[in-house]
Amino acid sequence: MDDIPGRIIENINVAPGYFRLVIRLERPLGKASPGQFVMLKIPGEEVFLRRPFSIFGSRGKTLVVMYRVAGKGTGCLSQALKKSPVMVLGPLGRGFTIKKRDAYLVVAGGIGFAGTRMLLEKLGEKATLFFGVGAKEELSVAEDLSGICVHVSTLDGSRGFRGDVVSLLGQHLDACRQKDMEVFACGPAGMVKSLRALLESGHIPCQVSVEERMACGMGLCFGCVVATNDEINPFKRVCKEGPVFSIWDLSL
Amino acid sequence: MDDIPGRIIENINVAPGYFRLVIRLERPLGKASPGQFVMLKIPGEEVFLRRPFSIFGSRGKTLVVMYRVAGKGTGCLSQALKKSPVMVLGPLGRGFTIKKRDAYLVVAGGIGFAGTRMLLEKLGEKATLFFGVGAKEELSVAEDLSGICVHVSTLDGSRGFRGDVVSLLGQHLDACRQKDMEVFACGPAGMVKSLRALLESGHIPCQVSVEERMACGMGLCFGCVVATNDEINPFKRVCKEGPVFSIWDLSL
Amino acid sequence: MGPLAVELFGKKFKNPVMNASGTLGYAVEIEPLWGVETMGACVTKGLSALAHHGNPVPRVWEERHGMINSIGLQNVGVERFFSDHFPFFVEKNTPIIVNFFGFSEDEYLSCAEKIRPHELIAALEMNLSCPNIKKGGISFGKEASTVYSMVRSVKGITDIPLIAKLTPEVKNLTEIAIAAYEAGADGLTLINTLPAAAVDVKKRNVPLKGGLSGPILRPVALRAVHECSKAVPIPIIGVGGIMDAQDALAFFMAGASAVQVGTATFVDPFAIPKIIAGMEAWLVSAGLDSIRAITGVTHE
Amino acid sequence: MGPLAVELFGKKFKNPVMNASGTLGYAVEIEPLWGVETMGACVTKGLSALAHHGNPVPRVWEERHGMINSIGLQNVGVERFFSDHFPFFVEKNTPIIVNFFGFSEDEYLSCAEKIRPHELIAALEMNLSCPNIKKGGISFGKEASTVYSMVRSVKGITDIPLIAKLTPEVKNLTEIAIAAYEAGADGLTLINTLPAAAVDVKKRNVPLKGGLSGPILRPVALRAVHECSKAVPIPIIGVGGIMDAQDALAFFMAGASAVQVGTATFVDPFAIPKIIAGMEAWLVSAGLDSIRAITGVTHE
Ligand SMILES: Cc1cc2nc3c(=O)[nH]c(=O)nc-3n(C[C@H](O)[C@H](O)[C@H](O)COP(=O)(O)OP(=O)(O)OC[C@H]3O[C@@H](n4cnc5c(N)ncnc54)[C@H](O)[C@@H]3O)c2cc1C
Ligand SMILES: Cc1cc2nc3c(=O)[nH]c(=O)nc-3n(C[C@H](O)[C@H](O)[C@H](O)COP(=O)(O)OP(=O)(O)OC[C@H]3O[C@@H](n4cnc5c(N)ncnc54)[C@H](O)[C@@H]3O)c2cc1C
Ligand SMILES: Cc1cc2nc3c(=O)[nH]c(=O)nc-3n(C[C@H](O)[C@H](O)[C@H](O)COP(=O)(O)O)c2cc1C
Ligand SMILES: Cc1cc2nc3c(=O)[nH]c(=O)nc-3n(C[C@H](O)[C@H](O)[C@H](O)COP(=O)(O)O)c2cc1C
Ligand code: FES
Ligand code: FES
Repeated sequence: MDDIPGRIIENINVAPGYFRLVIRLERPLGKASPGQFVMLKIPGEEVFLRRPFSIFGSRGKTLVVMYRVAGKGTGCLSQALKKSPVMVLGPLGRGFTIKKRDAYLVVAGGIGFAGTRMLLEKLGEKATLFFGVGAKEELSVAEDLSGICVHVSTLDGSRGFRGDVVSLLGQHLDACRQKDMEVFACGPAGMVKSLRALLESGHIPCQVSVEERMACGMGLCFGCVVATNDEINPFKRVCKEGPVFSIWDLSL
Repeated sequence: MDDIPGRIIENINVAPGYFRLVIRLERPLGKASPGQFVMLKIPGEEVFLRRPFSIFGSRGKTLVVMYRVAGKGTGCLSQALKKSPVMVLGPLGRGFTIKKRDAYLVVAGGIGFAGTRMLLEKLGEKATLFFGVGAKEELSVAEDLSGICVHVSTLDGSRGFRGDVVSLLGQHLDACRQKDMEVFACGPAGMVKSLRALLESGHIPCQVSVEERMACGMGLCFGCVVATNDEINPFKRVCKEGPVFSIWDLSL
Repeated sequence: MGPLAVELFGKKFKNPVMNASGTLGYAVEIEPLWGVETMGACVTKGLSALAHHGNPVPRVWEERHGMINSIGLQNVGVERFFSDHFPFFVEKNTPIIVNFFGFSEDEYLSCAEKIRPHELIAALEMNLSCPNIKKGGISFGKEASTVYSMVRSVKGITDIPLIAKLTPEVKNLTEIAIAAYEAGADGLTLINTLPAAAVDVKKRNVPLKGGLSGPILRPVALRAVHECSKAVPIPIIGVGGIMDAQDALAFFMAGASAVQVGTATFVDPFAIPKIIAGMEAWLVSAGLDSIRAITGVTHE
Repeated sequence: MGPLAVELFGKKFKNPVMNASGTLGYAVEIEPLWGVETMGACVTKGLSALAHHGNPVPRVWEERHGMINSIGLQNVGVERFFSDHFPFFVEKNTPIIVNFFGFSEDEYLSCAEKIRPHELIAALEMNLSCPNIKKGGISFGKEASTVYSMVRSVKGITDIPLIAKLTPEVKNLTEIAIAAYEAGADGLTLINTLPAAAVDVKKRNVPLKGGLSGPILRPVALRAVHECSKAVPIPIIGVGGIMDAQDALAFFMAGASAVQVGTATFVDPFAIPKIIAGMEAWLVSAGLDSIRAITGVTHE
């Protein structure tokens, strides 16, 4: 973990509301595992706290983040010019744990794809991606996947399955039931809930990356907790004990 | 008076610590009289309140300000890039009142020159400028004066009279005593005090531009007062009733 | 009447946005930029029975996202206000709220007495943050019992609706709000500035102590409005760090019936007209036909 | 010992800079970036006799130049702290100040009792902003008489130096500071967060109420330190919105003998080491050989 100065070298609008940010760091980011994230200081004085973003890609001194404009911070970020200075704290958190399995099903909802990008790279052909978005334009977020089987859902039906990604997964799940498989997921809270409902009966192992408001991103403030089934110490820090948890440990 | 958006088109270091700022406004600044000032919103979010600056020059949509780096706000301003957006509120305050006289003696201390620049332009050849600075490098602030008689003092003796500008004025004053003359001055509080001591005996009319911390610059907050001899209402607003006062009305 | 119209203290206001006392001079100063009639009402500078010269400089100090002031309540006195400045409001046909103060109960009373009812005087706003010189300079607004008796005394001598403006530097603001209400206050203005000090590191001194205002006050003011508006049934005017229409809307949602804007005007002299326009645009875009639809919506 | 060395509560500290309680986790979390031994002392997370789970989310909310938190004092309990986390400080040979709280007098006492003297325990820091559940949730720090009796009780059962950490939401902080001093407190920490509320305009709700921290607290904290340090002879630890060395110096000038840094670490995780280095550089450039030279210089 390190806090590294960097400069924006690319900040482009890849789909409505989605931006690809490329940062040139002064030093390479430490080795990151899939599911880890960084805390980014947004250029300017307007945004007080840093913002958490998944590591979309990292090689040498280059860091790639994919983000969706959600509010003040990401709005400001989307206005940032090339060469603007940033600070990057990371890699942070506990990412996905990869055990040897026959099959990996990766479920990504919208910008949640950013949290699975490195994982897909690592899993390679053994992974099947279930990617759900609102409309087909958003699919360009996941353009450069090769050798991975992808199933797509759109809420408006403009491409692939019409509906949400968990229903899409449901359709494919039976075909895989026999296998030794694991589900990895990243997406909004609603998706996580319905995913759990879907997987409940089969006792399928599932790791999910969750989101919570953060102040520090490194376990200092206890601001980002999620409720788990741990009786002694139910509230776990998303930034430290997470962001990836077994879906069965969460108290949703 | 108007609040006008503008962009910085030049921000150059003309002498150690002194900057010339040229702003292109969306609309022309209203007609300004010598001694008036503007409240400038410094680019970025770091500086909360606006800062007062004398109108150094104004023609059409172009405004020129000369400033010295004094603290946080002027420090930030000196870093501002070309094209940075600013807001300019003005012209503000009550400037110098010019009555017909035989001679005008203009006394400027350091950056106080900025407060007399328009006045000198208006008075033309009838004015004699007494300009005091620390060292000769600062004289470039007043480079483009033509047809005006200038006497210079430097504290370090690197050019002209060695010492402060009020002593310099003292040396010339006797020569003019007989004439119907008026002194106009702008400079630090210490200069104003010694100027008053110098002029005390001769009852020479003298208008002086004073400085005080400001929040609004337009008479709203009563933050920028100076004590006068007015018994009923001693505290006058520098931004509204001033910045120019008769030196004899001030309670120094 | 548009979607921003409100009724307060039995009077109609075309919108619920006012300047905060002491931040718009005598109001005529803003005329070159926008007309005072833009606001639902104009709040006067703090007035007292006799004129006050105020404090020596420095009177203002910049802070990150805010400022400290120590103006010292400079004003021409209530009588000269009515002879010299009130005619301006009559000419502009703009309702005013007369902010007033004193350094003793008598001073409050003698000031309030001098203010005769007039159709343009919508209310009196009693600044209770003032130091009580008989009590060693402790402000009147500190104790519920003092607030109760002060409000009651003033209510006894005037027929003009009375708003109590409270200081946040107390143990329990809700208790004070209830005391003002029980004593007969027709409304509350929340909050006045927060006592603070500036340190000049270069000069190694404390150039001034005074009241903190601006955005840094906003979360404290919102809490005050949220809690007090649940506790008392009278209208609350929210003030503290409102910079834009979103900030103003937050105060209505927290329970305010009107808002005042102070420091923002120093940063952007058009802040008030922009806030009024922004609130109106927001109501339209939200499909609401009155600001009352969101007043107190956060009280679940 | 360098120019930043200070002596407090009869102990020597290599510098007078600490983290603020609750803003550095259990301290081990910062190790990947810098060592906890960089600080004069490390202040623990707030501990209680029994473990606390804390509040539901959202627990943090961003404000302009600050934040609101409502962590709810989550902690593993004082016993597990000493079994699981204290060995880390022993290994790092770093003095700690143990911040603790309770929701009743008994809870405070039973927590303090469990803390056995140790050469690395420089002091206890009693967080008096806690709600007293027996008194309807009014915080202990509100009344001088309560503060007096609470401090006195704890002093009666421990030999470790005791620091009282006060809440600013009171009528008169100086009075409270005097009460803590008279009850035997060995020092004061000023100030805890300021109660505030956030409004989510989009969702039209109040997502959380909690404590305001960060730069927006600084002018209020400076005033507290300035006034209380004149009123009591015990050392004061200043805290509230310190972001850089200049801010820290302002607190010393106002009268603090040490400072704590909280929210700044979230914005810049290296804030604390930078502040220490910056203060040292400033002292050198000012030609001063000890930080004590500027402590309280503003008290004319
Ligand atoms: C571990 C982790 C990884 C993430 N990775 C990505 C990513 O790769 N790409 C991406 O676009 N987004 C990602 N997010 C979500 C992203 O952090 C938020 O969208 C962003 O912080 C919103 O900030 P804002 O100022 O634009 O929104 P505002 O709503 O104005 O933010 C206000 C505050 O709320 C917090 N907040 C708001 N929404 C969220 C959220 N969904 N999760 C956490 N905090 C939130 C902000 O951090 C900020 O403190 C991630 C979140 C977490 C926790
Ligand atoms: C009517 C008027 C005209 C002026 N014209 C010029 C000019 O043409 N060129 C120029 O360089 N300077 C001028 N000044 C002074 C200039 O406004 C200050 O140097 C500047 O505000 C300092 O801001 P800062 O943030 O850099 O300094 P800081 O000391 O960090 O400022 C902190 C606060 O103090 C105020 N302040 C500090 N010094 C002064 C001062 N001398 N006068 C007024 N307020 C001060 C600032 O406005 C700010 O609110 C003028 C001042 C006045 C009142
Ligand atoms: C320069 C200045 C002068 C003020 N004068 C008064 C006053 O005379 N009477 C009063 O009740 N409040 C006074 N206040 C307080 C404001 O009315 C308001 O309560 C406070 O500034 C918070 O609002 P803001 O953050 O929008 O400025 C003054 C505030 C400022 C900044
Ligand atoms: C996330 C967070 C948790 C805190 N927890 C505690 C605590 O457990 N005990 C305590 O006395 N103060 C606690 N505080 C208050 C801080 O110690 C400090 O007094 C306050 O944040 C002001 O300092 P700052 O502006 O530097 O953050 C906490 C503050 C924050 C932001
Ligand atoms: S964000 Fe601070 S502990 Fe997770
Ligand atoms: S600066 Fe506000 S009255 Fe002059």
